[in-house]
Amino acid sequence: MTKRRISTPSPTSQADLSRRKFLGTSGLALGGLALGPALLAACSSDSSGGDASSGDNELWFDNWTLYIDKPEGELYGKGGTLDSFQKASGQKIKYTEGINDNNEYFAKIQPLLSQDKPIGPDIIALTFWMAGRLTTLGWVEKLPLDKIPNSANLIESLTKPPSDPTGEYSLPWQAGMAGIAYNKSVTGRALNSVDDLFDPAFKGKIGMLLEMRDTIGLIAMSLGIDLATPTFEKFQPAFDKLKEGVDSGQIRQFTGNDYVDDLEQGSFAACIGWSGDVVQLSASNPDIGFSIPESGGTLWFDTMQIPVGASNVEGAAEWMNYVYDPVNAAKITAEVQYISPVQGVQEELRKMGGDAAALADSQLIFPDASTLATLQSWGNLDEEEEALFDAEFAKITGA
Amino acid sequence: MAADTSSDDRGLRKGKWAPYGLLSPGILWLVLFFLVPVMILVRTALSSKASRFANPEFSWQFSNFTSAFTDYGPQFARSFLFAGIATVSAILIGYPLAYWIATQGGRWKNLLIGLVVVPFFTSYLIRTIAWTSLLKDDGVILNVIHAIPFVPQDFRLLATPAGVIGGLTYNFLSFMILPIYVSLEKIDFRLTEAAADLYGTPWQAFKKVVLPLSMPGVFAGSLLVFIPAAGDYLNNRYLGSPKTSMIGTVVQDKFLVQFDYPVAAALSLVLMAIITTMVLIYSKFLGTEGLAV
Amino acid sequence: MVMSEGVAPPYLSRELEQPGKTRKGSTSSQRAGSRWGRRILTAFACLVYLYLFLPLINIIVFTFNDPAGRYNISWDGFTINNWLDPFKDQELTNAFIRSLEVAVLSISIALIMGSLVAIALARYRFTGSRGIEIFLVLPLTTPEIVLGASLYQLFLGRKVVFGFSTVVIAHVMFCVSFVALTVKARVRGFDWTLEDAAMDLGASPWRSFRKITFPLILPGIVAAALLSFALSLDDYIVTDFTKGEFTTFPIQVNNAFRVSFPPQVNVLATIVLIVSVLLLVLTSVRSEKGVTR
Amino acid sequence: MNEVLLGEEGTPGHGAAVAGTADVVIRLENVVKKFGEYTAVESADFDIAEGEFFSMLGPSGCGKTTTLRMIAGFEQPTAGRILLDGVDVSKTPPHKRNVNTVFQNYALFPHMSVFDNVAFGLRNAKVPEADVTKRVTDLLEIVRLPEYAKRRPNQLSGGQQQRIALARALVNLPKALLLDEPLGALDLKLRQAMQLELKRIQREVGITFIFVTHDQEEALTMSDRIAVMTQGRTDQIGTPTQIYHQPTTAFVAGFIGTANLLPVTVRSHEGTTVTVDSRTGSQFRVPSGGRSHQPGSEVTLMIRPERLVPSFAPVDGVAGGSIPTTVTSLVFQGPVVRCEVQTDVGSALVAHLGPEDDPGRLSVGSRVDMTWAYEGAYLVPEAIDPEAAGITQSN
Repeated sequence: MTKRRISTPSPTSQADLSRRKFLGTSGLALGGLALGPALLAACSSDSSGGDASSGDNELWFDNWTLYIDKPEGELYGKGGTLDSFQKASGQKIKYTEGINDNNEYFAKIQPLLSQDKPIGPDIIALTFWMAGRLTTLGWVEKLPLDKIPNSANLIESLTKPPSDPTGEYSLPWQAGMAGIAYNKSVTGRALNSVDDLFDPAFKGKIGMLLEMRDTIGLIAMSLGIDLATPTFEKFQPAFDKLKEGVDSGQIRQFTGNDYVDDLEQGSFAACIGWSGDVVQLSASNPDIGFSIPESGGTLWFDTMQIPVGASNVEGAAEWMNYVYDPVNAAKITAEVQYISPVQGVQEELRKMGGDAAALADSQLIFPDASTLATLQSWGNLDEEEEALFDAEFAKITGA
Repeated sequence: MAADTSSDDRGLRKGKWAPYGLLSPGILWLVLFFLVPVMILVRTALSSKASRFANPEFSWQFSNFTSAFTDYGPQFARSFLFAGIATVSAILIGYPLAYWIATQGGRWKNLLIGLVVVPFFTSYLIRTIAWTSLLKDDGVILNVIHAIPFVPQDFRLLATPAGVIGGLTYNFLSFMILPIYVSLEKIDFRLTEAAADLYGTPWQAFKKVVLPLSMPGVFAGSLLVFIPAAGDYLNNRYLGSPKTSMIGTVVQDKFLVQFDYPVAAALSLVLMAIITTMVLIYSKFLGTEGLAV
Repeated sequence: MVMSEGVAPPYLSRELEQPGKTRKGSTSSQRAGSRWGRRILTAFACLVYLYLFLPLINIIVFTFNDPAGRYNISWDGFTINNWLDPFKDQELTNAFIRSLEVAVLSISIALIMGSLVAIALARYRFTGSRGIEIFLVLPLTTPEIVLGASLYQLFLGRKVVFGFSTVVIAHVMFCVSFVALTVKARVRGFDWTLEDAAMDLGASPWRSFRKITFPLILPGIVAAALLSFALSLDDYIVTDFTKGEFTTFPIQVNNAFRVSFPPQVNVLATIVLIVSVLLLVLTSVRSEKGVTR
Repeated sequence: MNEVLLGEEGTPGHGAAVAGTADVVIRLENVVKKFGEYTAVESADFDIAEGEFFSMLGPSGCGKTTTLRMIAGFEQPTAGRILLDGVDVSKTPPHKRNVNTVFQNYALFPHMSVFDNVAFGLRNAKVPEADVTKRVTDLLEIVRLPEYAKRRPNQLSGGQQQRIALARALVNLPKALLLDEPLGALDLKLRQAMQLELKRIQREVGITFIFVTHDQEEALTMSDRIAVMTQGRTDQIGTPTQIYHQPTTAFVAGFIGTANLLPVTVRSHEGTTVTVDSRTGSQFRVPSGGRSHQPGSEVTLMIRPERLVPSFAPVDGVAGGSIPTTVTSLVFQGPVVRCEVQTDVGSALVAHLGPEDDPGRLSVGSRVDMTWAYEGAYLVPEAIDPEAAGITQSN
């Protein structure tokens, strides 16, 4: 389904607990002066209260929204992966959808992790490059790989990516591609090159993603720049091209997932988009098309990591092992329609039959070797370089 | 004289401790959660960071301020330009309405002015998103505009400065109408009748009497529109484009995405300093009263 | 932004200052100049109201939309299902309730502290009152982004977890100033000898506050409460910086917009709108009664 | 002018007055009030009798309002005692004192009807509602506004509001009613009407009125006794007649009406007659006013303008004295002609000449001797600065 999602703490999330507690203890004691410190006291006790909630051997997984199978819309509903996991393992799980942007999530957890305080969740699912950043900063635990035998089922290229060369700190959750999405009723033709996005005919009707690695990555590849060993100097032409596109008014807006709407409305003639979104959109609107540009698309993946101070590493390992079983993985794929990191899912989907079986033949979920050959993943950016990339990108996007 | 003052001035008290006692909870709160944070912001703005994720170290790093100007001049300029245009538009739209309510409202005055506040009770964000729906390229409004001859086919409002300024004007219009209305309400309109005798035309009477008397309301409204408009980033997010981004966008991004706290703090402080200067000049001439709408 | 009765803060004071003078207003029709001038003005005022209400109409219309995709922005067909299940989106509903909780708690605190500050300023003369008044204005004239950013810096790296408490602290902070100034404007003209008179007539200080002072400054407090309620409910920017994992309604709507924009957003917004319009009509009818002599 | 004379002679100080003939309601014993360094009331020391209409008169800042506020309880004396019916109430808060105040701006509660305003005090005292209705209605009758019970104060005229304020205070049957410049906000005509109205109401209810004003005419019209105050001091307490004809200080002489004041030195005192020397060397014979005057002491000769007549006109009674002057101005004022003259040492005097004084014979610049009858002059037992000699008048 979609990749960048809404932050939606469930009723039992940390913030919520603290609120109840605060309301309970100080009630409506509006004593004025006493209140500031009282509120602050309530805040500071939040930090200990937060992990207490997961202390009773509960496993807490914080993920993006719409990123797991939810039978009948119920997160813990019967037959869903969360439900079946709880039944199979006896391990209670708390699943929240608290991630809606890598950087924002980082901003949220950074103050705590930099002070060696637990952030609450036992598993978080940030995108590979952010996972790499956390790994470099030493803010994630080493994974107990010996307790995750099913990791052997993973697609090899995703187990030891440049962001985690030893493969000890992160394991993939789902993967996807960024390419060109277009509305044929506006463009009048199928687009299959990055240069099409800079076609003056579409001036003011082009969208780009706020996700820097996808936008800059696609443009860089079209300029023949290799993503495996990125340096700011090497990528300067890509930034220049993007900047030119903005300055000339060619590029209308940078968006998150909301490009979907702009594309359907015709506000965007074409844009950079994510495979999963477009699969869905084209199902209801045949004018919407998606292509991996000739020069190549980006391959990204989100990972599971255990932040430092997590209280339930055992349970986390158990969960990972569970979802790397192709049978379970296939159920998730059938729902979220992204690329599964687990080998054998295609076969399992076929076994499931119906709509799920149809997905097994989708190039966007199971790209063939020739498609895969055109995809590239970003290599690691060191801290300094990344700051340069972010700052330059922010300048172009207007921030 | 002092002996009798207790009965003058509508019974104003000379307090020794009582006023400070009444003030202390509120003021203390503001000191703790407004003044102290701003001080911390000043400190951060003068700090440097060893690396991206290191904590800022205080080091009299004035370069943060210079880079705030050199790197983000356009955004500053745009913020003040857009906010300025929005303020003027709000005066042009809001004044006649306030005047109409004050002079023609009769017994419905309270209801009419209340209606001005009603949009304010729907979330600002949702109103802005509603504008994206109204203004979209194939939406109702644009279709009407495109039906007008000589309007270029690629004319649009979303993702243009006009869209952003329109959103700013709309969102803060109530802040303009209310103080103007308040100042117009204070005017004894018999004055205009007297003035009509002296100056002849109603327009002259308006210009010479009503307008000057309502200027405090216009000034207060201008501040109340200009200040939030200059620091806004939501209108740009929904109605603008990279080419219309304002300083608020930069500050938000620097804080929450790039972690460049020192420069972000410097940017905020520059914005605050400019606006505070405006406010102090304002309050020197017109007092703080008009700002409490 | 003062709702309903006596929008103008000086209203109250004027009535108290000039006993015996009836409120002007009967000859309003003679004031606006020529008949055509009045007609044009009225037409313009109607247009401004249309402008103010256009997005609201859009919001209401789209509560009946049956969107094909995830975004309730284009018209896809009529349905009343959204009204039958306004709380369908659990997260949105929870965020809405959280917003109400934040607003109620923050304004309760802010009303008490702010009113005390207002009474201190309006009732006593003391050294430093001028400084306090300017200090009170600063949080209102500081761009929200600076308020948010500075609180972010205050809480960051301290023993504080961003969430409900920090959001309430922030909301109280910007509401206190607002309440203080709004109430002060209403209390400014208050004749404190009324309290003397009450005590002189045998009322204890508490009874004279309850029977005389409080009823007379209540409209100011109510106005301040309603408006700061709206401010708190609507706040995005300051909340954005202090929320942590906590989400309020506007935050939830903004986050949701990245992946979907369900019609329930419009339904909830419309409910708030209806309630506030009802409140407005009720209070203005009540004050209309009170004003008739 | 009021006929009620309570004492032979007004002198400041205790017992000035009521002298046991009536019950004392309020007694101020050496009351002092200081605001920081500033002394608002130096020493107020007097009794007020039951049923009396007592005025405190003085220019603004003289301490009269502060004294009133101390009696009401809004201020506490820095020193001294205030006794109400013989009980020390100096530290009693206002809501526990049985005195009521009519405020300068009336201080009617704008959110209550006239009826509720008047009933406020009774309800505070938990008077049964039936009695409340009766007493409020009665009082509204007395102030002649029974049909206004349901109105709001701001629907009334200034004079009506004033009467409601009066009713609101009187309905509680206070030991004393304190009135703080209650007529100040009214225009002249209304003020004069209200003066009579106040007197009527006071006679009707028989409650002690303590009235603060800066208007000497108002005080003279209404009061049984007047305390003239200046700069925190009480200069004189007495009946209007005493205050007018026998002022004890130059200030009182000048503040009440218009006076011609001349510095003189006592030469001798025999019987009831004092002989004084003027600065010009003339000698005048003046009644002693019941005081004894030491030869050689510096005192002030006061002659009211209506007592000065030109020498060509007939003088009533025994001649008291005569001064050669030059006419500097003549102004026709209807009943009298205001004639200003200058003595040879430069002091300006004023005479109010009636038709019998034949003012037509005078013109500006003409020389005339101004004369007065023996009983037309009065000795103020206080020296004045020769510079300040001449006409003094309060307003």
